[in-house]
Amino acid sequence: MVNLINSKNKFKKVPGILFGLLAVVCIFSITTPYFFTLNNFINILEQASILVIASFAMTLTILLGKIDMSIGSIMSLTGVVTGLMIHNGMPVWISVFLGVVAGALLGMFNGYLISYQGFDFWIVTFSSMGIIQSLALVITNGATVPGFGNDFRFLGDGSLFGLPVIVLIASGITILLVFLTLRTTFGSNVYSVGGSEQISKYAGINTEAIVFKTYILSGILAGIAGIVLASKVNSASPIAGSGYEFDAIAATLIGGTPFEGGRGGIVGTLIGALIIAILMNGLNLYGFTPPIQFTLIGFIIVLIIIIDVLNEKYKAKKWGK
Amino acid sequence: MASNNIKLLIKYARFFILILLFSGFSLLSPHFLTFQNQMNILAQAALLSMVSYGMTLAIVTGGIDLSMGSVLALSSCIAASFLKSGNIIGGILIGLIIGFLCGSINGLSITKIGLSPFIATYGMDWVARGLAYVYMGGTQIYGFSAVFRFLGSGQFLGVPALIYEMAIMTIVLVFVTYKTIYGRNIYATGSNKTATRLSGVNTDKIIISIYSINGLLSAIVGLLYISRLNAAEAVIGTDFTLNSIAATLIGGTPFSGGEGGVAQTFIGAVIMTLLTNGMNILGISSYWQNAVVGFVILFSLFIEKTGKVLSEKRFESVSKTSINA
Amino acid sequence: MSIKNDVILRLENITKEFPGVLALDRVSLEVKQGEVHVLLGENGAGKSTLMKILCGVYKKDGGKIFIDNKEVTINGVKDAEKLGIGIIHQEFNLLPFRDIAQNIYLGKEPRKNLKLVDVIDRSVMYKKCRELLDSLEININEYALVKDLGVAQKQMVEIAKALSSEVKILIMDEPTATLTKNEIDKLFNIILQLKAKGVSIIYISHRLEEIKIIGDRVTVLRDGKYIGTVEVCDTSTDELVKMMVGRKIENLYTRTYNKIGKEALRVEGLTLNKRIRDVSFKIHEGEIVGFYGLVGAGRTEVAKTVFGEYKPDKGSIYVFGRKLSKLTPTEAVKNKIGLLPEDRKEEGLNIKMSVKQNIVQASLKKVFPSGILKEELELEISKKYIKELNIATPDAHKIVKNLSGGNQQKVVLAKWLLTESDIIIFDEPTRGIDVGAKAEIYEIMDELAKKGRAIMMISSDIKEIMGLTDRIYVMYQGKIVAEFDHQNYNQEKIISFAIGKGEKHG
Amino acid sequence: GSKSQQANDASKSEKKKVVMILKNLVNPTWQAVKKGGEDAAAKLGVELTVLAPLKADNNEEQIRQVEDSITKKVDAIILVPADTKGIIPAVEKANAAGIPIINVNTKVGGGKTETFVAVENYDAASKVAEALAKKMGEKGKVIILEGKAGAQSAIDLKNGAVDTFKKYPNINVVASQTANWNRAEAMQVTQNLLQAHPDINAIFASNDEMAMGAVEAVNQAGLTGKIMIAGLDANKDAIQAIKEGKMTLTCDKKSYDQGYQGVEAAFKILNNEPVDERIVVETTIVDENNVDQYLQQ
Ligand SMILES: Nc1ncnc2c1ncn2[C@@H]1O[C@H](COP(=O)(O)OP(=O)(O)OP(=O)(O)O)[C@@H](O)[C@H]1O
Ligand SMILES: Nc1ncnc2c1ncn2[C@@H]1O[C@H](COP(=O)(O)OP(=O)(O)OP(=O)(O)O)[C@@H](O)[C@H]1O
Ligand SMILES: [Mg+2]
Ligand SMILES: [Mg+2]
Repeated sequence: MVNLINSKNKFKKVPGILFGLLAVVCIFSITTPYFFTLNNFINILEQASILVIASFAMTLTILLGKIDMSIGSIMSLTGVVTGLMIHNGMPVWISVFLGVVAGALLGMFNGYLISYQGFDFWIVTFSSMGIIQSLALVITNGATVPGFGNDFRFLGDGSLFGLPVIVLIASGITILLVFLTLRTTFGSNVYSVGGSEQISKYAGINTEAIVFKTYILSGILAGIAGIVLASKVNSASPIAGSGYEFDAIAATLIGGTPFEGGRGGIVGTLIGALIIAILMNGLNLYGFTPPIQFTLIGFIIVLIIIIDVLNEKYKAKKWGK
Repeated sequence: MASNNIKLLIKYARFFILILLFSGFSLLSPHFLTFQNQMNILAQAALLSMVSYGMTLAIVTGGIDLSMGSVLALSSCIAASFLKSGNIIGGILIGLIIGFLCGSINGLSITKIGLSPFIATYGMDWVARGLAYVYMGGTQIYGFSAVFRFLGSGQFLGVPALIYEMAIMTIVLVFVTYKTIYGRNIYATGSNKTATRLSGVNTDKIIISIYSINGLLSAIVGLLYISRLNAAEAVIGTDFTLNSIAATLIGGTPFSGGEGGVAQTFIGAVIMTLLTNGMNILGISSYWQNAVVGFVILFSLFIEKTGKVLSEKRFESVSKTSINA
Repeated sequence: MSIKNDVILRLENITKEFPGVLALDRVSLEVKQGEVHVLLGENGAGKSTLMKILCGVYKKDGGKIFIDNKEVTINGVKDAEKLGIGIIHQEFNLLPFRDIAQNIYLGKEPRKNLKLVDVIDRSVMYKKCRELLDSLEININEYALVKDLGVAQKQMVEIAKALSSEVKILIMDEPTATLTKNEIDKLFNIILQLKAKGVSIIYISHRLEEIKIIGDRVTVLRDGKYIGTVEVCDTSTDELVKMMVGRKIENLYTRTYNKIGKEALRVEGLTLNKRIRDVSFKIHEGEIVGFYGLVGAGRTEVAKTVFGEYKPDKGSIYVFGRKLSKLTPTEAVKNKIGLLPEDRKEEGLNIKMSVKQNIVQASLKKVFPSGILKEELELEISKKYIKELNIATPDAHKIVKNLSGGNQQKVVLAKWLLTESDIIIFDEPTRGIDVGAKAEIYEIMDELAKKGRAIMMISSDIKEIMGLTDRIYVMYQGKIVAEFDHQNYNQEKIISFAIGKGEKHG
Repeated sequence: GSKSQQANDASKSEKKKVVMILKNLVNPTWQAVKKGGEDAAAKLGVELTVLAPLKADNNEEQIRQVEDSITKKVDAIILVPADTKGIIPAVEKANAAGIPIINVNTKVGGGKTETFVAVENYDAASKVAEALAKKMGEKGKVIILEGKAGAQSAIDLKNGAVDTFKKYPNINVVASQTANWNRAEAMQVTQNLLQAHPDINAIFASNDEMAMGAVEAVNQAGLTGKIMIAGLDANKDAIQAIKEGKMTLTCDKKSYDQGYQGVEAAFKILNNEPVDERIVVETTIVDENNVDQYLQQ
């Protein structure tokens, strides 16, 4: 029986998947000589950063009990938009800003149709995924936007205080989002709407506005991810972001935010994204070819989740549910 | 009368879009409305629609199956090596068994372990694809016997074999889902699993069987696919997953489960194929194709919503008069 | 208890229409300051709808609302809150994965004074929450997640939620449906305190005996129409019932005690990881056996374990002397056991599906002879039950979601009647159901017993369980602590066993 | 402990560690490059690891693999970039780490590379288009099947073909659509295009996979022999199809040689032997004249 009288049940908020992360780290540390080094950890963080930001975009919408399938396309489009503007002589910071605005607008498009028109979120974001992808291809005529100057590259490739800027950006966003989701009314409302839209409505929360704003935020985050990606690879391909939506969903689910929404959160997703990045890093260090990597990643993801699910079941059983 | 029309409009919104597209393309291009081209469209829709039926079944039960494309690849690659050695029956059987097994594993990990369908099938997607790569080692198997090739590229009475196969599959699945106990239980499970289980239905069995059927469908489509193309390799079928989700959504089966169905998905698959065909014929840049599909989906949402609003208005005024009377 | 005579709230000619239903037809209502105004009516009479209009959840189609004699417009929940209207909804409105404080202050969290974003002042929130819970004598940790609470605890949290802001008018839509005696007493105390402070309370309940205890005046609705308002002290229960259902209900509890047949169900030593311990009992043909206990005593667990939904750690179940080897709901249904679960919407119904589809769900073989659907048969069978059970629905194709609670319960009942089960388990069959429908359900249960069916009835309503059963098992903390025969029913004794105070016997 | 372990590894194995990063491993071309590389490595005593992005042709993943290889302190990297421009940051990192880069197949657009084992897609496509144009008698209507929209090699191949056809005033490119490198899609697109343009003379496919899709479509339309079909890669089934007269020509990009020469160049560089800045691998057009020679291989 849960002690309902005087448990502060705070420790329960540590996502169980943390153990999955530790397990993966341990295994790779023991079996590959190059894994457990400071350099490699920085390397992993750097590699995870973009996925982390993209996954946050996904997590917010999943917390709402919805989804955003258009994240990858938004990444491609914002990267391309920013890149084209830089090449057309716009100052870098304005281009970056406008790229983020583009992300926000696309998020707004999704959010408007879902919240104010009441359309199904799967269908809307799935459609916009195709539409936005097409836009990116059309405005570049399919070609990659070539390299940039050093000021733009600083975002994705520079370093500050000995740390990659990209890691600092991802960390900053993480802290902001943790604060936003756990300490502000907006964040609380996101969880509530995810828990039940009707209950939230009955509590006087403007659920439409919350959904709308969350999709804008998701668009902004996807936009940032796309821009940072363009900076990191020093070019903007119109298909750069495709496929990220599935990795982002995987990171979110591994991190313990279920599709039903209303629970889980940013920290779990951070861990989920790190697990994915570490897996890819470790398997590269082993030198496995893609066929083997494919098989192993599938197995490991499922294994981690199975352990997590069984652990939950065990806990539930212990408490007599 | 008018209210009936509007109700019909909502119910068949997707169908009207199909007709709209059909008439549009017919007007825009003289090459569209030929017997040959219509046969083309249906034959092209065949494989997509069959995979989409599986996706639809998973979605109706409240799940999703992201592994269909990869299971298709794995089963048909392994089958191909048998087919190549001349053992047609054996090859087909092996392919079906592998598909079925992959699907059953999905179903078991969803029901018995309690994984979310997304994760279970996402994992299977990686694994099956990986195994297909490992098995093929980057090679291709090509050149099958004429008998086997008939399945995917033959013609009978001037109509491609694929169209017959699609017709049979559609009829069987429509019948099973709308007319049998099993079908009823699929919908019940999707609409409320607990209540259905508490009505004495073994919902785990329903879900396992659905994913197993999906595996089987993937394998069938895989076999037809390699028969049609006369070659098998590990990459095949990657687009099927997203396209089948698109066909299901265009058809109007919602992700919430318990609603929609195979017949709607048939319309969805035909709309998708028609779009590509029409755009190819009109020479519209391939860059636009995704956008057009997206806009068509959104457009159908608007039609549906407008229809609903209109019909509710009518409904209300009708009920008002009846209450006052 | 002084009731001031100022009218604080006046509703005039409120009208509300849903597609196909005129839920409220020019309903008027006057509530005085500091009174407990009971709203009475059958299921679907429009009580909840009227209250939802008052608290801003629904928009009215016509009519006016006056507060303190000034006309007000209520366009949303926030408007109602500003006017001092609070509500405890009929259904739980708690988010399972958020903690108590977060639920209580949902949408009105204390904020820190920051310009840029609204930051929740957590320390204030949890402190205020603790104080609120203490003032209501609710002994739960403010950090506990709602999903870990029992039904009664949830209801108390709902009450705290309604009282967390200053209210002048408090609406309680069936607050006692899930409470037991103790908590009901606690609730009534709270109501008295509020009254003393001049708060007006609109109280909805299907438990007529409560009206006498707590109510001042009663307004009755029927079919969305206003019937009348009366003083509680001048009106007998029979008169109220007549106003409600438009006829007199002669005898609420119909029960013809039959000759008891052979043993239908025997349960031996059932144990389920700490929730139920060593439970053994028997039910015979033609017998209605009651299970009484506090909420959380484990009655539902017993029912669901017998039905195969939970896997027991120990114990065996015998149906007509035959031991069940496999315990799953499918097996249970095969062995002709039926279960009306306590949570209709989550466990009893496919609310997205139609009335007819729900009715036939547990006996699909009947409408799918040789596995293929016969639509005429399905329609015919469901029409028969709609008529027999008096289910208020325009037709058999209607989606169950849009039926009222009582009618939904009848659909579940129809489902199990159709299976012709030998053993039927009723878990809280009349929770939230009006007297008229209750009487009908009792009649059906009696009918079933007459036909020799064995019935297990779980109820928290001591009157109904005593009025209807042959025997009662009392449960306390997962164990059967006493057994009574209907000849020696004694309300006090039964309750004292249920709260763990009964002397050791039985 | 990892430092000393590394030292041990180094002293134990004299073998040089070389990593080869390909665009993907799902296409026979890259499998052949891999095979060539492995054979060379076996012969020269080089420890070769072959990596490729899991998402085929994913540029960012390739960058990660370069980064991971730097972490692993390999001695040389053989790189086939998925994106000419997008790979530059990784090349620069390798430069900074002092790891030599041997560029193969697709040109790296910046940074320092030791050598380029060159088979430019653009050039190969031009060569195929040229040969096709000759066979068409320098006149007629052509359809182009492109690779995946937005992918570097798709763009290069398409441009190579388009620019070449432009040189012939009587050759008309009537349609150009993507079929995503994919046989099934190529078949479908070809079927559709044949409806609008039943009078075409030739199809240029950016790889043999798509060419084979076109072969199937043309075959089903009963137009085999009436429409010329050209592809690239010299896959086995394409060669078979040329032999059977279903396909007109393809281009042997000597994938095996690319891999082999890449490793050979790496070996030389690591032993401080000189290598040319550009190692040209001659491509060959395969058509009915030399197909038998290929069939024997
Ligand atoms: N959202 C809705 N959509 C359609 N019909 C509705 C809706 N809410 C209520 N109704 C209908 O309005 C009528 C009044 O319902 P209401 O819930 O107000 O009854 P009630 O008196 O509270 O009944 P109960 O005692 O069962 O709670 C019923 O016929 C019900 O089916
Ligand atoms: N140990 C526990 N941990 C969490 N929740 C509990 C625990 N014990 C009881 N509960 C809660 O109490 C509620 C009632 O329990 P149960 O269903 O066993 O009681 P019951 O005797 O059937 O009462 P009723 O049928 O009147 O609800 C359940 O919803 C459950 O969530
Ligand atoms: Mg009500
Ligand atoms: Mg209970």
